[in-house]
Amino acid sequence: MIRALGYFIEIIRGSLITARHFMANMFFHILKVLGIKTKRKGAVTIQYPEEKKELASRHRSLHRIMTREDGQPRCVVCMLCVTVCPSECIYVEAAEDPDPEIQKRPSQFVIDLNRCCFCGFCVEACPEDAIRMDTGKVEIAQYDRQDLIYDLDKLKE
Amino acid sequence: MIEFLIPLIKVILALVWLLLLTLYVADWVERKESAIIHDRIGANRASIFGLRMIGLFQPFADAIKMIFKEDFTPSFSRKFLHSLAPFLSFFFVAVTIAAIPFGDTIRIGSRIIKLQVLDINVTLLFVLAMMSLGIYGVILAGWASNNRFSLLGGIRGAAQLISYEVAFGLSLVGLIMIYPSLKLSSIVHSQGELLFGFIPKWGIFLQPLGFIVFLFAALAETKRVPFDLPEGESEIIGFYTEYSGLKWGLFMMTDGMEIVIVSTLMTTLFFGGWQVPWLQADGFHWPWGGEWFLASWIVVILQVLAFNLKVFFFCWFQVLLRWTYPRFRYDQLMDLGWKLLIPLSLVNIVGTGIIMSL
Amino acid sequence: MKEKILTKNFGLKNSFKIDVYLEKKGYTAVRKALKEMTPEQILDEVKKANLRGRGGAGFPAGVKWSFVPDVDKPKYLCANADEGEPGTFKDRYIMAHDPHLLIEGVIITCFCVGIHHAFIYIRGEYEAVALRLEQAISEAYEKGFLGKNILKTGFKLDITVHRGAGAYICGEETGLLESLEGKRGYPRLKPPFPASIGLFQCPTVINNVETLSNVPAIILKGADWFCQQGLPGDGGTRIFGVSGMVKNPGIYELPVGTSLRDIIFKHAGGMKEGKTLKAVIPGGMSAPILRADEIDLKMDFDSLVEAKSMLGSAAIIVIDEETPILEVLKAVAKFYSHESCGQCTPCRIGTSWINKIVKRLVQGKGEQEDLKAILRLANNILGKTLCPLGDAAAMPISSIVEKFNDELESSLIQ
Amino acid sequence: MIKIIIDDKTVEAKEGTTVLSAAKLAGIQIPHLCYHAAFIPEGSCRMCLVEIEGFPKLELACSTQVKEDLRVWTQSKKVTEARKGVLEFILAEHPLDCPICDKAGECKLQDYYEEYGLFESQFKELKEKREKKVSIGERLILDRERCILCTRCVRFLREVTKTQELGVFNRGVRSEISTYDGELVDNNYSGNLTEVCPVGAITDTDFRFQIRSWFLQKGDSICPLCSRGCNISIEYHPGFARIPRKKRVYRITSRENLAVNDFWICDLGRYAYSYLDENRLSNFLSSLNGKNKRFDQESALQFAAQKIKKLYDKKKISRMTLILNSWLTNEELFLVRKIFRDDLRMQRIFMVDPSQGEKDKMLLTSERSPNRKGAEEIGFDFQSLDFKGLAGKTDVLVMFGEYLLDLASLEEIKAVLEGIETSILFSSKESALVSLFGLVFPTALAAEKSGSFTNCEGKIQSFEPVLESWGESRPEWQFLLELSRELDINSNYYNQIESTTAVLEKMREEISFFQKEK
Repeated sequence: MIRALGYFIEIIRGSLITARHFMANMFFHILKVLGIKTKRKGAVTIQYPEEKKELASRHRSLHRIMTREDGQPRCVVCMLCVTVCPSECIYVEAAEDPDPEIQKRPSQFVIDLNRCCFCGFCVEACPEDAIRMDTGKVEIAQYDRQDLIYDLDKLKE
Repeated sequence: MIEFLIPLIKVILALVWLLLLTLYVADWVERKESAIIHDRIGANRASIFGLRMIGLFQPFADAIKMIFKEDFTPSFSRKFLHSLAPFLSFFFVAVTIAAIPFGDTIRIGSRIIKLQVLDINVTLLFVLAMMSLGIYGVILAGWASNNRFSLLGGIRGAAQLISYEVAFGLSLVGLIMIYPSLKLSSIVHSQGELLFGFIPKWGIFLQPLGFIVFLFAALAETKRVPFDLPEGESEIIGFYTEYSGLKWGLFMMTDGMEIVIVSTLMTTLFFGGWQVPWLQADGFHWPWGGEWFLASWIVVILQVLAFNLKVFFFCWFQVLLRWTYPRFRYDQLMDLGWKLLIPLSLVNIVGTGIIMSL
Repeated sequence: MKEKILTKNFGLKNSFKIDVYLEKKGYTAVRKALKEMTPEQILDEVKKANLRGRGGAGFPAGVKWSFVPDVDKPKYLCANADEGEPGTFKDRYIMAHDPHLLIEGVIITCFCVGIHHAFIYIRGEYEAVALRLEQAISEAYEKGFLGKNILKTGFKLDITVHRGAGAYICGEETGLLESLEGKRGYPRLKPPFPASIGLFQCPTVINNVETLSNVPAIILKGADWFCQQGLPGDGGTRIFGVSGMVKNPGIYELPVGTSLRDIIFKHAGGMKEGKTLKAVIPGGMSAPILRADEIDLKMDFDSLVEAKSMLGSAAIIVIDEETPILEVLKAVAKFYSHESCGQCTPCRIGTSWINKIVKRLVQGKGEQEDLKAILRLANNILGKTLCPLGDAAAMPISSIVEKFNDELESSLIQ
Repeated sequence: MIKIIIDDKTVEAKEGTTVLSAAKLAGIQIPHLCYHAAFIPEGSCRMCLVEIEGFPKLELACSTQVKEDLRVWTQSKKVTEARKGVLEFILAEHPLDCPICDKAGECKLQDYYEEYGLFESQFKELKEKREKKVSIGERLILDRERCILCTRCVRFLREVTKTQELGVFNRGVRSEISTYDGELVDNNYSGNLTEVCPVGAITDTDFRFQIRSWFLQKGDSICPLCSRGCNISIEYHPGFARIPRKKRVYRITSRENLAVNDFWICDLGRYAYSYLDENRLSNFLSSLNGKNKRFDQESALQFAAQKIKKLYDKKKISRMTLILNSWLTNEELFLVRKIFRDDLRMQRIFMVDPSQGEKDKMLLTSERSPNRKGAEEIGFDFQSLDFKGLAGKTDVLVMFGEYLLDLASLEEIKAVLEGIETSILFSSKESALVSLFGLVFPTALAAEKSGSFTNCEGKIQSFEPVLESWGESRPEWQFLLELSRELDINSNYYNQIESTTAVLEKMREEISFFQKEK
């Protein structure tokens, strides 16, 4: 019984904590609505579409294909990304490059973002630094699955 | 004709009030309050023509979404009972609003209209009875889903509700002894009197222990955290797992509605219902002397406002509790009900009897 | 000074003419061998004479001949006159001044082994010498020393002079065979050794011009006499070709075992005016280099092996103090990189790699690791190549880098 | 037998074998690049150097012959150091372009480097620049930078095909493989050069850049394109979960079998792999309810059996004609014999094979079908088919294969078939015949079924399916067995048979030719 009473006190203390948070935050919200600027804010969250958090430099965002100086993709179609990809979402097809120093270039380079798990293995596997995941684009949702299949032109942008 | 229309209008108004409040409490208050407790902002995106109104449209968005969601009935479930269950629980909670007095009376022309849909002699018993019947919805939902986890959830729910029903009822006995009536309107009227000439004769002051027992029991009746063992959506599987769309929405509405009903009951029984301290039919009569006369329609509005304010406060309070406490373990739940609340309520009855007989 | 064996007719007028040669008792050895001796006797005599191959490896000639199996196939003799080793010019002198000595040796060898067709594979650049040799052979045909019935003994022998196309590797015996067959001059795998499967898949004896030229003297004067000319186990004399910064460069026929210091300072007249000795390459470019303080040694196969060098073709290249050792290294590296045939990996790539490093050293862009790299690469080539060219490249290079490390280090980037 | 000790392991080898092959028999792999079992060892790569007791230097395993009590060490420090050194040399002039090299994954140089290589390059010089795309044949491309001058290609053309189109030019580090002025490698075995090359220097345009070798799966099969029966590996891509591949088979490579094809296959067999994927018939077709409608297997079998049975019951089996071809396996031909000749007592059985092609001096024979010899041994004595004469004599025509087109023109076939009540075709290809026949069964190719072929020398070679069957197609032997069940003749016999091995057992019991090999 006495123990239960002890619990009871703790229970009240608990709800006082939440109530305090509510009251304090509510106070700052009201101040904001009234147009009074305060140092502290009612919420610590970031209001996503309007405010955006800066991505860490190592963040893995949408892929891009790097190009050489002449605008051709750096990719030499070694297919190491295809090999290492755990979700089997990359499809590459080779074509002969007129430059004998390069030999191969991709005639098709397709990433199926429906399947991609953004593990970044392809970036690590690439010997030519041709694929990177540093575009900072994270809003890639589409209404149509087809729109998530990125080909070379889309990836080069 | 008009005798028929007035109750109809009262029913409609009461229902609209209940539904709107439920919608807002169950959705908007719940979301916003939890967000503010969490140092967040909460749902604020639903908009009409770009007008956001701090998320006030969110309940409607949710409701519309709920209506258009796929209504999935599992195969091998008992289709009829499966559909019946949410309606049962919804109905028995919704119907209790009929017994709640929103205010005293208003006079329109020569007609005196009570601000209460159903003013019978045993409104309190009616409320208790209807709330007890809500169990059927839970059990039926669990059983008709043909899912053993749902069934277990339903059984847990039934056991919990029945256990707390006892404490719930017993906690009110002291109150009935003090305000010797089962009529809610007269209980409220009695609370308009003053104790020692200045304290409003509210239930909370006369029955503090009864109130505490009632509070816990009522919270348990609403099946919400920390008493949400029937559902336990975050971990354990509960009685409406197999529900979706509008039917699931009805269960959610029932939950929300129970908050409102419990709040109205608390207000009515322990916090003077529509009574405003020191406000009488002709105006304020301050205990330190002096009077402030008001027109009767202003008094009625004040009373209705006071009632709403109290109800809203208790809704807020319940949501606060829900976002504060973790869930009970089932044995703790049962211990609390049977070993603490029921003995306490009995003590309360005996104590009340002793004090009254003095 | 003992009797000269090889160079005795040098200096005579028209010494290359058969008449002069006959006048000096030429072809008596052939007469003796063909008419009085059996092939076995000749073989014994040559074996006893301890005639070691003069081409560089020093393999006893008699033993080599005895390896030729008695099979039902034509046998061939190849006289290796592809004298490509830088610093070596002894065979040219023999063929230019006394071609009949070689022809006589060839005839006796062929008679001993039972060969009816001999080839003289002569270096492509020796055009005039080749013409003179061909002329001498046609003279020998005229006089009946060659042809179908030599000295009416019924022995039949033809000699063909084959001019190479200038590849150093064709001086390697199997490379020479391939070249002679009309193929790329790629050395062959050994075993099988040419003695059993050689030219056109037939048993073949391959001897250096100088080796063969020693044979008539052995037959004529006997193995014991020949042995006395040199050292025990390494008989006869050798022609030392001295080049570089000496007063009298040229060839000197001296007994095997003459001291290197004597050759340079006594016979070749010492260093040129105002020059001091820095280093000596004692046996053609493929021999490891000797420092000036290491020249007190006998010039024979075994002594030089002891001194971690080799006698090779006994071509002595004398280098003076004013010649930067880097230039020597550059010449060696460039030569072997240029002359590697490209067949086996270590030699093909190793020599060119070393050459690339040395080029960098010459440009003054060398680093400390480069010297270590040269040693490491040379060591990787050594003993792992198909033919001796790899070793021939690796040994002098690593000896230069080891022995003149200080001087080379001073040319590095500090 | 000679006993030698390799790495403390006693190995018995025949006289004349080399240390390398003796070690291979004992399961000890000695790395080698220029050595190939088919050629005289050249010893130029120096990878196979081993330590032999009594020899001061390291000796070549590929050319040293075994001698009694030879002690060989293949893993001593001296040996591995030498391998490292040699690999360092090779890699010094070899481009490190494994990621774009078609040989990567099956490159011996790559494998050895993984095992023995020095992983820190000390090569600070510039690599020699050479041409990277030299066409040395109709399909062959030479990358001179990748070439390690093992001269296997040169020796292949010198010793095997004896055409000698390639040679080594220049010397030293400037050595390079080339064809003689203006000529190209032009023989029917040029494709073997890509296999012979231990690195990615010689590639063929057919496989070049198509796929990386590690995606491919290999399956053993027999080449059905001529009666030699060369052993081949079919290399195919099983496909990714979502991305459909354009083709299944990427290349066909040869498989060592010294009794049949040594190490080689001809270019016809190598480059004709697309027949496995192109123009394939995938459905049962019937003209019963309209023009070439899809049909199901069960109805097709029932329909065929019913028509044959009707003739048989009416004792009019002589009005049925059967046309076979020798692309059928021994087992299938045997089943045909059992069902149609022994049980149904049919006489009118003919053979229509693809028309003969050119043969060459090595492997390719003039017959363009794999099993003519087997058909003869099974006991068919084939009459020549007077196809135009079939009209009027035949009510039911059952035909296997699509080679009728070599025999008669389409109009003629059409005219004859119109006069025949029921015409049934078993075909794997979508040929012009398909629309003329009343009922068409899609059948499997040799790479998709199990069975055996008897090659022109009378050697029986069994094989297992490599690829999954195409569409609804199935092997003929399964159709034949099910047809026998539908016909309900001699069912005791056929019920014992479940697989091709069971058929082979039966064949061994009944035909002496098949007994000799076990």
